[in-house]
Amino acid sequence: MNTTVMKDRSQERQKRMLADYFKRLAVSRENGWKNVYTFVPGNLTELILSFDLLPVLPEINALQSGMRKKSGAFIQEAEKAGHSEDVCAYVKSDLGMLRGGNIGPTGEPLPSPDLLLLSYTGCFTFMKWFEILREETGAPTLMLHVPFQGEGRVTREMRDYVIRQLKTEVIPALEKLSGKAYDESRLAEMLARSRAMEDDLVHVLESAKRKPSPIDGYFAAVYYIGPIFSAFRGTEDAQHYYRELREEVDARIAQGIGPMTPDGPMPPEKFRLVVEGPPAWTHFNELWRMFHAEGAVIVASTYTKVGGVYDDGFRHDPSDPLGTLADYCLGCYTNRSMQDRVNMIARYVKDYDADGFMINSVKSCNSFSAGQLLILREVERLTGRPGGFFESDLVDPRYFSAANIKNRVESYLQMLDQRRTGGASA
Amino acid sequence: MEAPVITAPAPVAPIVERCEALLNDLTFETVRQWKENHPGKKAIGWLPVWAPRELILAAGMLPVGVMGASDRLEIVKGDAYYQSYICHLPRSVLELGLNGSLDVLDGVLFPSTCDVIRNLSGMWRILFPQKYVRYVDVPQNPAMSLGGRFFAEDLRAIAAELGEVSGTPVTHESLRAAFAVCNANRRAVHDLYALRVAKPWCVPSAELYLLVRAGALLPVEEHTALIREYMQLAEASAAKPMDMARVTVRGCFCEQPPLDLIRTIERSGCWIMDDDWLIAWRWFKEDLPLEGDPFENMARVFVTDSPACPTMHLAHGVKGAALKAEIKNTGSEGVLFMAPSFCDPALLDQPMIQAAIEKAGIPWSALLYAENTGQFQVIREQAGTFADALKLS
Amino acid sequence: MKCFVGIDLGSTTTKSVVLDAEGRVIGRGITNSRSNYEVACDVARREAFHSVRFALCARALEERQMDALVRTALMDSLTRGFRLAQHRAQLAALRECLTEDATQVESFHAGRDIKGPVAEIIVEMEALAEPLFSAGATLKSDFFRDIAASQYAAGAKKRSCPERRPFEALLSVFDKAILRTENRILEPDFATGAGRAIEVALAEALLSEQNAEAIRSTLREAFNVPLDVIDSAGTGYGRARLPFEKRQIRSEILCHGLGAHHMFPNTRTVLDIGGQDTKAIQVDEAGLVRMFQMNDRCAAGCGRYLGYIADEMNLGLHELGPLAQQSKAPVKINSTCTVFAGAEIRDRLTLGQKREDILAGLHRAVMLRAMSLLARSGGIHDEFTFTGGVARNETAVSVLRKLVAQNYGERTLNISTDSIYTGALGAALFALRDAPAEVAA
Amino acid sequence: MTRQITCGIDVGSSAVKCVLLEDGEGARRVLAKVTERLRHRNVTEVAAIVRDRALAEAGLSAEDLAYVASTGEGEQVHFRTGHFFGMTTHARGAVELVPAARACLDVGALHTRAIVFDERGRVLSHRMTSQCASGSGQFLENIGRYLGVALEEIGSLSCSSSKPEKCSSICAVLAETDVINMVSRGLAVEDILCGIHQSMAGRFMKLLQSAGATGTVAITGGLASDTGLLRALREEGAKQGAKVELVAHADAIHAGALGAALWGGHRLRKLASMGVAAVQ
Ligand SMILES: Nc1ncnc2c1ncn2[C@@H]1O[C@H](COP(=O)(O)OP(=O)(O)O)[C@@H](O)[C@H]1O
Ligand SMILES: Nc1ncnc2c1ncn2[C@@H]1O[C@H](COP(=O)(O)OP(=O)(O)O)[C@@H](O)[C@H]1O
Ligand code: SF4
Ligand code: SF4
Ligand code: SF4
Repeated sequence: MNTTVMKDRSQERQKRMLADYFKRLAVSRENGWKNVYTFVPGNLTELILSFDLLPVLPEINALQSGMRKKSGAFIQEAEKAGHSEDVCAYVKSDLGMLRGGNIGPTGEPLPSPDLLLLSYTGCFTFMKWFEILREETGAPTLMLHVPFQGEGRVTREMRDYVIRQLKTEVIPALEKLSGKAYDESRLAEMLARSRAMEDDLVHVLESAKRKPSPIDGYFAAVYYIGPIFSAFRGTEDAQHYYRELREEVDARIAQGIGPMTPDGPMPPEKFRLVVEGPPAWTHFNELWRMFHAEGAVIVASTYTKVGGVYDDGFRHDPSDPLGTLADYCLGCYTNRSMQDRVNMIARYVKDYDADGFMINSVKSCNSFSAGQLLILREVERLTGRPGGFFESDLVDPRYFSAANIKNRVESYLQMLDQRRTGGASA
Repeated sequence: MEAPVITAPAPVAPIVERCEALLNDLTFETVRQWKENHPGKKAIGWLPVWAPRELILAAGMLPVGVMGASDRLEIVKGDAYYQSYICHLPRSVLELGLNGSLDVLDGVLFPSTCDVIRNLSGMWRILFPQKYVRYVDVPQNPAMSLGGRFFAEDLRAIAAELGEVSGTPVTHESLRAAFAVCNANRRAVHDLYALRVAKPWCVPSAELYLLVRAGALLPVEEHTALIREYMQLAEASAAKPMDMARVTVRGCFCEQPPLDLIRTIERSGCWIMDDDWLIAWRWFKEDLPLEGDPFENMARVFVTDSPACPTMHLAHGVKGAALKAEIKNTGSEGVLFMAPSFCDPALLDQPMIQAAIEKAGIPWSALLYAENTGQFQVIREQAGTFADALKLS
Repeated sequence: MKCFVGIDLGSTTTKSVVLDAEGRVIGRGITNSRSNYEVACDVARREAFHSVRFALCARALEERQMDALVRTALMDSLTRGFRLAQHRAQLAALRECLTEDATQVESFHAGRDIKGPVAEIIVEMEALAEPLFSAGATLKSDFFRDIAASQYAAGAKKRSCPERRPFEALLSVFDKAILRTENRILEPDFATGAGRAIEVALAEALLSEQNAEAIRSTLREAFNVPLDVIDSAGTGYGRARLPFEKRQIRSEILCHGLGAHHMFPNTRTVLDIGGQDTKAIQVDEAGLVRMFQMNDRCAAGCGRYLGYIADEMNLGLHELGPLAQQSKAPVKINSTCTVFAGAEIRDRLTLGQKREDILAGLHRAVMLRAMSLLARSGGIHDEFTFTGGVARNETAVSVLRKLVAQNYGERTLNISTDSIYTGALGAALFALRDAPAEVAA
Repeated sequence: MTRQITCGIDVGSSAVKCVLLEDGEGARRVLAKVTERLRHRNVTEVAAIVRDRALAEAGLSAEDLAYVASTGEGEQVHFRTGHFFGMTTHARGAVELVPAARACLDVGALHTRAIVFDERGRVLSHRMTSQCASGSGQFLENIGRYLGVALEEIGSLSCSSSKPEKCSSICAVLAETDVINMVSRGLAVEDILCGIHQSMAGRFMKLLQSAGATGTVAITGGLASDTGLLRALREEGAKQGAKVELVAHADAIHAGALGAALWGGHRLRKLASMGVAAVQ
């Protein structure tokens, strides 16, 4: 842990972007800036920004609280207020933070919501979450119902439904809140920038197809997706960030070096894995270490697609702003059918030539977790590569049992090792 | 204080026994027999909370409620697909599917109830590729021009698909006829609950539960007739009024409480005046209109007349107000929240509703269960204490 | 003689297996796990070496072409004699600790009489030692801890009276003392113990003077064969704390897979139920793991569950299975939460349910969970091997057999009396296979 | 009415408690209180033992009892007159022992309950720990046995700890293994115990607060005499800024039995006023 970690330019930029953003939020009340709370999957960041409104993403705050080891206390606070131990800890962490004065992850105050834009995409808990925030703060909720791809595809009716909601409810509400008229050309301009950064992001994520991989497609990639999945998609800052990131990764490829970890450069690549499921934020580095210490690099992950699946070709399309936003919302990872999720993981295992895949099943998230054991079986069947399974939670530290997880990860990697070398020495 | 054991009044006993046998029909033998007696006809299952069984009926098929397997089924294969922190319902439903009991169904509708059932629909497609599977997304945007319109279109699409499955296309006429049948059924269930409120000692909770639950397997008209028959007998029963605490139960709209749990609560001194188990049989208060475009009608009634169920996103304050109104209507003294473990919709809603009724000075208590809970001491203790407190105050 | 040692430091028991250079199992040892891992590991290993020496004795006698009946009887009394000596040494240590702790507890409970009854109980326990190891006697448990605990508790119950000699206080003396006794390395020197055992055995065998002398020297010789440990490997829950290098530490999954393959080469599916872990493992024709699943964080339905039950019913682990076998109408039990097990049993007993029926239901519940895990790991393929401590329980085995037939049809089910050693065997095989060339040479 | 003697028997999952109460006209008086731990013994038998011991202590015979009120798992008390639910009796007992209390925390062998009540001991609201049995008396007892520490010593040992070791496992079974692991890492017994107390205290304070307890809170049940838990609870309360004052009465373990005896008396008077005699 004491190794000095060299900070890349992109990393510095992301830090600054985040610091600026939280600072802006902290002083938004004084300046009369209005905000819109919304969720990562199906977020309408460009649309919100085009009205000069500030997007706030409670999921990001919760995960930050987790990484900063504050979520445990927040969750306790929410449970004291009557919330069950059984339910999603993101909600409880956020509620606990709110009850403790809504001091954000950086220690600066967050403004209470002016509008709760309930982009109901791929998770039922979203509805409850904003109902709870509505109860606590009195802010109105605005429902954007994104139908689930139950049949594995997006129908005309689904798309029209979302567009109609954007036109007749979301845009008027944002106009009213901001006092500004909807400006489609401005939105299109931002969407064009989104498109550019999406290209760069896909380039970066797909660099992991190389051997050795220059990046970690899960632990490191969750940093890479930060700007584009949150309040920055469509901004110039974010566009620069992705350009820089792309250059840095290209440079790493040119030098033939592997991923950087919090403990320094990664040991030589020994295992290539795909991971399904969100990380355990409270023990993020500890979990990462269980992998990188054994030479296991994650070449692809589904979690890095929660805020948008771009590697199957989707890009925001400036020529059809509302249509493209609808497609974006409908196409998020959690809004996809079980079969789609299976296919995606199987495709990753093959395309990235992974030795296997592991599922981190988080207790909080029914949207992700219910059915993962079938995914495990199906992906194994489709790829012939073995899957591994362990359990933790996103932000509830009580559910991270290090010894237990380590045992499973180690056993899994030893199994891969044995399968590779076993034939020879047995 | 312990309450005396409630014994079933004799005249209804055969009906109750029949219903209990239906509850325990875990191989769906009832459906198999129905199909034998109706050659060429098909059966379509549906999961909680609510699904448009009218459409199934209109396509000339038998709607079958798949409400889980209570505490009677040993779960082996179902557990293989679920982590310990997921509720119990999908395990037993999968077990029924994987052990062949549900083979008798020609398709299943998975309504948009929660992420677990939603994902189960995808699992079903993978595990049973030959069967018709449909995810029924219900409108969360209640504006008729938005959610309503989307829903009407989707209902039309589902009707067309069901028509294909059965070979009998759904027409406006057949759908209206189905509306009429289901309207009568809903009215019977509403009346049964009204009788329960008026004379709780004549309609023990467990019997009421069994009677409504019988609707999962019986043809709708037969179910309606059964309820009517029971009510006649029960009203005439000689059961004596008893002084017990009157409570409203909330939280069991999806995974069902075991029958013994319902009995335990009554035995520990609570009359259950209202509940939300099997809520689908009382989903609408008003009748579905028999004139006009039936799809539009169904969508409209859905967005305007659905109960304040935790699976729905509703306007600010609606859920608390609705519960307070129910409490008043049924003469309840308190609320017993009874949610399945790990049920996100029920458990996340609970604190908000609790706050609302607390503000109104209505006492409440809360407990957790699973459909296979076999141990009731703790529940008895909690329900009993609650009953004591209500009676002593 | 060259030896390779595998140690499986489990959450309940610590096992050790010794292999010779040809990969044959020549010794096994087991003890209960305890807070001092080094001691547990040490005891298990010593036990394994004792069994090696007894095996060597048996082999030597065999070579002498001794009458089989006489030989068996001789070996039997030899082992019993040795066990008795061991037991007595442990009792002596326990006596010391008990006496000290009784004094302390008595001073804590002013005015109570603790030392008196404790002293009486020790005497009683010492008197019970001999019959425990007499010919034909069966032990309630393999572990001194369990035997001593149940004898002590019986003695304490007899002597307790609420005012003067509270039952609780008497028991707490034992709880303290056994802990200290157990974590002490107690090795009465093997030669003395064995030497005495040889004399007793020879006397019991009624051999002629000259015959006896010959056998005596054969046995002594066998006992003195030098045993060189070439390499060791460790596995099990506590493996990270074993005094081994990283290369010598193996995951339980691999060890159980390899161990099961070694015992039953056609094994394709392995189920291991240990103290707080259940594992379902799929292996290929070379014993390599293809896939595995472990129970989730909840320890419900694992071996410890049965341990708690045995405790609650005041039975030995050995007795659970046979009692459950007598059931005609098993009750249905849904919850396998270990912690609530006791309360549930009491509840059911008061409802008038029979002990054997409850036990049968509990066993079924445990095996149902295992079946789910097996299904999760990809089902049961032929042949199917059941390992771990719970495989010693015949009811668990017969329930499993039924469930397998119900769900998968005909499958060969392999169970060995040594299945609790599977993990340790796998580890020993790794030690044999992977010993660096320079050590093995 | 002359002397009215009622008997309360609290059948817990680890111990049976009995209180004899003289509760006629004039002052109430506890005549005897007895606890007997079950430790593998038959409940019905132990219930009879505690009653007989209590009777002997008070110099009475079974015929002198006007009402035998059971609570807890009282079905097993065959000689009961009536039964009251556990929280009903704990609340009543708590307010009797600590008149200022409007809430109590009942920490028993398997469950912990936070109960809020009025000045007459009638339950207003309550919370219980979930089905998972971690952090209960039984757990502490098992750990104690592993560590070779008697129940009575746990409290003082824990209080002597200066650097408690956190114990995070939720499951009591896994926690036990964690504890063994800690010992093998050479951690001191008092630090382990204190860590366990702290994690229990965190859960319990949460329970109390979500039940809405404020002001004086009585600790009842077996663990009330555990000074280590008490210290941890107070520290946790201070840390969380909870407005509660925790009081552990010396007779706290008998709160349930006492409450049962009191409710029994109440019921007896009510029956008498209705002209009915309590039948056994
Ligand atoms: N002789 C026996 N008869 C029945 N069950 C036994 C016996 N010995 C051990 N067991 C069971 O095996 C379990 C321990 O299994 P083991 O494989 O040693 O676990 P671990 O490796 O976790 O220590 C015990 O909890 C007990 O249930
Ligand atoms: N002196 C003590 N110090 C610490 N714990 C104690 C003490 N006496 C009893 N206990 C604990 O109290 C528990 C029993 O409490 P009790 O309220 O009688 O529970 P229950 O009613 O469930 O049997 C036991 O599990 C034991 O651990
Ligand atoms: S359930 Fe999952 S997707 Fe939904 S809010 Fe919680 S963590 Fe996010
Ligand atoms: S019980 Fe709750 S969580 Fe489970 S399927 Fe039903 S609604 Fe979903
Ligand atoms: S206490 Fe019981 S239910 Fe909870 S995790 Fe442990 S074994 Fe499982």
